[in-house]
Amino acid sequence: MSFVTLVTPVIVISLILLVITILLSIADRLLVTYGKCRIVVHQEDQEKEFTVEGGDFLLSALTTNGVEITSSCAGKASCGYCKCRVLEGGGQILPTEEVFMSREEKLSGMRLACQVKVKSDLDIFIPDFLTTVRGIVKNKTYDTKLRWRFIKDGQDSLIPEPRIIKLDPEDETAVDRILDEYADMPGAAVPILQRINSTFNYLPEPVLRRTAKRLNMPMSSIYRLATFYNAFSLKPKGRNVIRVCMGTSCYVKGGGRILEGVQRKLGIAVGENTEDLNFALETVSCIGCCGQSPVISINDEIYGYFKVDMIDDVLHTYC
Amino acid sequence: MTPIKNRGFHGGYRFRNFEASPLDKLAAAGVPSKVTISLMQGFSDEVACLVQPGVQVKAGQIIGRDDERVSSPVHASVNGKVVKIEKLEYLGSEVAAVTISSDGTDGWQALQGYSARWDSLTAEQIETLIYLSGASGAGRSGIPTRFKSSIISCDDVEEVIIHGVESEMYGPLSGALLTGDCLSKFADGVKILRKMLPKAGFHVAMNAERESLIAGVSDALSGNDWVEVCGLQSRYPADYDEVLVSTVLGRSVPAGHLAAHIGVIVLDIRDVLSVYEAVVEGKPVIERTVALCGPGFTENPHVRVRIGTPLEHVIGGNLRADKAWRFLRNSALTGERFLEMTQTIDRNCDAVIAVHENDGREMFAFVQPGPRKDSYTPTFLSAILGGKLTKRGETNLHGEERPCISCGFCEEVCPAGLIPHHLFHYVERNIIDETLLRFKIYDCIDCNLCAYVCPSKITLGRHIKSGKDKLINEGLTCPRPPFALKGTGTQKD
Amino acid sequence: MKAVRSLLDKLYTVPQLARFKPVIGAADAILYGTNETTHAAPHVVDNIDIKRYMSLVIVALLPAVAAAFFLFGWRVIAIIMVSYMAGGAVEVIFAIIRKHDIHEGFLITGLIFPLVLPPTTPLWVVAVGVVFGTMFGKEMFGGTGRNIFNPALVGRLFITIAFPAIMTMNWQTPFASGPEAITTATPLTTFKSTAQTSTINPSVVEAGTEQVLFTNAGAVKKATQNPQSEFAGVQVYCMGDAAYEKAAHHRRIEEGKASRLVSYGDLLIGKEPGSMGETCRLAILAGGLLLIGLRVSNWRIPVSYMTTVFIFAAVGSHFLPAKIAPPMFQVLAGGLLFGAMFMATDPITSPFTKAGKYIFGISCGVLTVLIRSFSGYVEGVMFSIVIMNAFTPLIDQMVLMFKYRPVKA
Amino acid sequence: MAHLLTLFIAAILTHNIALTYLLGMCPFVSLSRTRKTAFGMSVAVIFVVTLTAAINWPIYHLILVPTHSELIYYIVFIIVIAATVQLVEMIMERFFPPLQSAFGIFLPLITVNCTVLAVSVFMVLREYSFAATVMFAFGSAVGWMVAIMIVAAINERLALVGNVPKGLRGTAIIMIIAGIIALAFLGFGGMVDVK
Amino acid sequence: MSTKQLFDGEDRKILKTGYTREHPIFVVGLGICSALAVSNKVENAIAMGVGVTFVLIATAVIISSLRSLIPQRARIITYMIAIASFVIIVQKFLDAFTPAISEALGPYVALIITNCIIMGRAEAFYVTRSVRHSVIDAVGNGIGYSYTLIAIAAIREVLGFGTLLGFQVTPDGWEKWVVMSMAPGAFFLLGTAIWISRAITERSSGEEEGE
Repeated sequence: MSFVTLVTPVIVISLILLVITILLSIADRLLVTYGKCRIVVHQEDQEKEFTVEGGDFLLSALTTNGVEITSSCAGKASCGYCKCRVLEGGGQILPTEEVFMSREEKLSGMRLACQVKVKSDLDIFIPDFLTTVRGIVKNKTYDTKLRWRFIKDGQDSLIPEPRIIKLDPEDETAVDRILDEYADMPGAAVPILQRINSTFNYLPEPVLRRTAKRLNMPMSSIYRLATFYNAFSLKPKGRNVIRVCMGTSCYVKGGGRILEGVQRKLGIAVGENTEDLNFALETVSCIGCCGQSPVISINDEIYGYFKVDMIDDVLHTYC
Repeated sequence: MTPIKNRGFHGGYRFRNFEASPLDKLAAAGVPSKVTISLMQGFSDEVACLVQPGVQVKAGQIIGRDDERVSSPVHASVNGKVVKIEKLEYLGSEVAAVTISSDGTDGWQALQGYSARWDSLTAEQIETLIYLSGASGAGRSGIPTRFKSSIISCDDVEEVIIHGVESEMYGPLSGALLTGDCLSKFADGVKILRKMLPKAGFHVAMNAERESLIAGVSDALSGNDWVEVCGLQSRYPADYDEVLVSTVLGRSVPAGHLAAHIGVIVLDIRDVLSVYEAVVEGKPVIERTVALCGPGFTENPHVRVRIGTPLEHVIGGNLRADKAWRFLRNSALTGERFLEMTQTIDRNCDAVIAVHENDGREMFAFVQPGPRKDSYTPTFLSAILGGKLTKRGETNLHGEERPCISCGFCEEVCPAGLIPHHLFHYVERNIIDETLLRFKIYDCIDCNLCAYVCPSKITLGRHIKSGKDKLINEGLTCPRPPFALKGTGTQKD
Repeated sequence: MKAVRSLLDKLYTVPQLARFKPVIGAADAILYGTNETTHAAPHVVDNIDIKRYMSLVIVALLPAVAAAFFLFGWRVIAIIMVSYMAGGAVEVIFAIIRKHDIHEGFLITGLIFPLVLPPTTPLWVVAVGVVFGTMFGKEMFGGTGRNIFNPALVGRLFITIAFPAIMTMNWQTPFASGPEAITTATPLTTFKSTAQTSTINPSVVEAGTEQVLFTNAGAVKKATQNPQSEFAGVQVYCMGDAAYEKAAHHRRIEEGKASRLVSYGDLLIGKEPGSMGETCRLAILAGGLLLIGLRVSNWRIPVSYMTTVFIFAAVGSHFLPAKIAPPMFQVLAGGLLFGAMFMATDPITSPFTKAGKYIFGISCGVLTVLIRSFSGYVEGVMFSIVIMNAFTPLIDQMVLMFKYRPVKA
Repeated sequence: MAHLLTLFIAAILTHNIALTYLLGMCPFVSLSRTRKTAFGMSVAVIFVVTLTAAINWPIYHLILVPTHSELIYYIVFIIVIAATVQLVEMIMERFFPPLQSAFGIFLPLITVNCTVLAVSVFMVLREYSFAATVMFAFGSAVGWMVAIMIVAAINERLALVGNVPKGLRGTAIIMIIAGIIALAFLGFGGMVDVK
Repeated sequence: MSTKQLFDGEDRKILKTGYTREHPIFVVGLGICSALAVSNKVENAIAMGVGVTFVLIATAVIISSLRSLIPQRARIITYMIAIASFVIIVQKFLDAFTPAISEALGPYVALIITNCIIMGRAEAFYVTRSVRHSVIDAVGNGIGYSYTLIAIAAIREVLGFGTLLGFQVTPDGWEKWVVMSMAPGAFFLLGTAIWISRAITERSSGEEEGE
């Protein structure tokens, strides 16, 4: 291989690069001029403001300015994770984004950050990571279309609801006590959560936030733990868990009617709690007492040969 | 005399030879011991009650009236005493109903100012009579009078269509309604209406197959160039307002509009007879002619029934006991079920249908030739043997629900030119947006024929209806006419 | 019958059989019909259901099956059995896993699929094809009514591409059995190979020509009337009886040198080799017309399909006789009639709009003639129908786009 | 001329870049959910593929070949493609804003679309003339459009009627659909050739 | 220094994500073109897998070490130049040592440049993370990509050619499934593979198929 065969390609490519660079920079100078654009970001409970050079995509403008936003495809409009709400500026929604948006989302100005070009001043709202994860967990899929639930009339549940509930001092000390107890133990997240769960009967969000801060763990990791174990509940859960067996034999012998009766009695659906948090209602597919069917269980107590008219008596013992 | 037209419409289906169709025979059901009269009759709003429990009332006495809202007065239909007033369910809403126990007498109180020589009456007098008799609540949009309580005013009426097309599987026969002197009463009724609505053109649309009847009506109305008599194919749903307007007048009713919005009033034969009775005989609407159809009855006459009569009285002993029956109001395709025998006949009721509640299983049902089975496709013997066999009307589903196979039957029969299965897919998948508007979901006239013919047993009609409801929830309502009610100044659909 | 009833009732309650509920349910529904009644309006419904709808297609296919049995013998029954069993197994497995009822659509797939196979197809290939077709063509989309492609054709296409040697080289002559009955040629193949080696429709048969092929009687007349034609030693092939009659009794053509390449009469009654169900065209026509008469299948697609093939072939064979076979032959040969009558008309996989149906039929016709004439494959019906199946949603959406203007909300 | 037409048809039917060469699959999968995106993307692809092939041909034959630098043609091609896309986008944005919002938004996604580079590479491997290159590029892009439009329409239909098993939704069912279409397109085999 | 420190939990997690939770083909849906096109024979698949892994690693090294130097706007072009240069090396290497495979792969080697996996990982990971993590991620993704390719190729080769790595493995009477060596076979197999992998992950995370 001669010297020339190696050098000429290098020279050629440098020349081509040079030409292209000149061309592009001329074009850049002449064609695209948006000037400075101010971006206001509302996120969780904070607000951020910065100025960027126009012409770039919102996603990269955000990441370079230290605003975290989830994205896994890095700007190819194929994952749909980088959703944010553009309150002002941003222009029309693009066909590439529509796939990921429900009707309400479109109406409420939801956009994909990777598709919005910064051409003017922008005012955007970024939902917090937790909401996103919750949506994913709730729907058990990564269907980005369904990630956010909306209340009616185009109002999303993200802004108006004062979700950042402050802990009252009493609870705060309770949490701190638990956290202090495990302060020196590494990897104690799960036992801490267990303790919190048994103290509060569920995992309140502000407590989780506090825990995350104290343990110096990202909220997402805590959240992953909290949703992984069935024993943890993110919603307040009734003190007495009623489980109605819907296994084959119980169902045949009237489990459905019993469930209906309990639902009517308590006024709640399966998976819900009574307002006073006294009862939670669940169904199970088999308790293992098919011989006594139909069966319901309350906490760990099992009631066999159950009849609809027994509901009142049994529930009263737990009131 | 205007020539008979035989204009059809796209789609539709001819129901032929269902067993126990009503006969051309008129009977009276007698006075019931107790009637319950709802204070909302037909399309109107609920009217204010004018009586208290314990009061003696006479048949024909007005017991409910509200001149400021879309309504017509409601009358006591029997002589007797008001027993109670309570809220009852009526067409899906809670409405006050007056229960009157009858003293068994037959008479009724005539309206003031009626005259057997109706041509001596002024238009105003006729309007008053029609309003007070309650006949102004007839049809889907009512007969306009000068009172505030109708949807349009008399001057806005351009055309009046009076129909007796008999397109339903089970329904009243115009032949039975126009027996004897009823024919001349009918003709006079039309003339009375004409006097009241002098600018309107009149069209009487009859079943084209009843040639003698058409000839009779034409004779009775001959010499009047403002009325034309036409024969229509009796394909379901030929008697829907939207379809009548387009077949008879060649105009179309825009989606979400009533025929009245474009200046057309659609009435049926009984409404015209009520007008005659009110003006000439002073008789308010206290009776209705109801056809007893279906194999559940031992015989199938038309009976004259007091309004508010409970179903059990109407049926009387006229019921076969060998099977379970389902009683339907007005129509086998769109009507509701009578859930209890105490439910009553209202002004809008024109047929009580008893069909076999067939939850029995049939061996190899799907390969049987089916000489007595009706089908849109000529796949049963009955279609080949044609008119010789009567068909069974029963509530069996005749098959399991399956995914749509796009066979296109629903599109072929749809009188509104929609593609029902396409709309159904959107509604089923809960895709409720502009697309549904684009495919004209609001053009659907709820005739339910698509659900009738569907081999996959999909209840297309109900899905489309729920699609409309969901659309309204989404805020995508049908473009409504810019039309304020005469009476209230508010819009009403 | 009581015994069957009580047996079924008992089966429902056996917990071990809970998984197989779809199977029991299907048997129950077929034996006894339904006991369900309408819930709300319409209270009375049409008597036709999917079972009857589908079974009518089977009835319409029976003439073709009977003809196949008559022409090719017991093997036909064996192939149909294998198809039903293997495909049925897939259907049942999916029904159990996905917990839906067993749908009747399979009854048709299981019968149409064997009918488009050569009678010599090995049984394991039949099984592979039907399993693939049912699974990839139908179940993966969600079962009957939700599929995009005709499952029978997908299966047939798959084994055609996968096992070209088996699927295109072995055909059986009707009414014959044994090894000598195996032939490599169907009428379409014969035309293609003869057309390559012959002079086609010459107006002058020049001396030294070895083979000529006349595609119609008119060409024979023209050539024989030309005084310069030299027929000595020329092998004359004729398409159709009319041309053959003219050539065989013509004084200028040597005795025994004229032969009939294909007889349209034989094609019609099924005496030419071909796939099992597609050979007896009369039986297919009978079945197809029955379906159209019963409104189970729509006339628009078969009519536009066959008309297009006829017109396109008529024009094409006039200009390019060496490539494009004459129209009558195109319509009768191969699987065209069967495809047009039973497969292109499948309502699920063809457009539901009227204009779409015409577009579908016409495109199928054009593609069929193109593929038959120019591609490496001899038969184009199944390719064209599957290609158009793929285009079906697009056609429908385009038609709807023009028919319904968008609404601004 | 006839040759060019054959080349064009071959690039659509027998040598379809998506169905035979299996190229351009990433956007094929992600943008075939609705016809709107599929159409926008394919129009952009047609434009860019044809344009870049037309630019790359002279660069290869007039610069790289004379200087014996064929070795680096990948780099040159990809740079040219990236730069062209960027330039086109800028020009569009400046002068044709409506076009930009309809098709221009797909341009950034095209840079990583293998179709664009593949067409230029095929041009080198098959030694096409300039006219043939343009025709082949145009045909390939149209072929890609045909494929993605079919799949997009099928996807829309499936969204309405389909009941695809959960694991199959998305990429997998698109693969199956594309497979069946590819199977059917094999029927054109032998009709025309790209050579 | 013990092995544990050399290769800690974080590293292992990154490595594992590459071929499990963020499997480039099954989960993220990247690099499908080449997975389809070159999986007709195992040897091609191996060559391609190794090639892609090499380019991934090299790109990871270059980009993550230069990440602070790369100007924002010229990012993509820089990646491409880097990737393209490595691809040329791979191409020359294949040309020199395994000309048959090089011939079989044809333009698909060049198309590694536009392989979405590399661009995607570069954009999403390498540009923000340390060299060490980037390399581990590259290896993880390379493994995920390669084993998928090889597995699919094995099935296609056995069914389509009756061989495995060129050796006859099927009995003599075996009828070759020609379709498996063609494009449709690739589509069907990859589709099914994605289906199976998703079904397995869904089953393992305790989800039932809902309707």
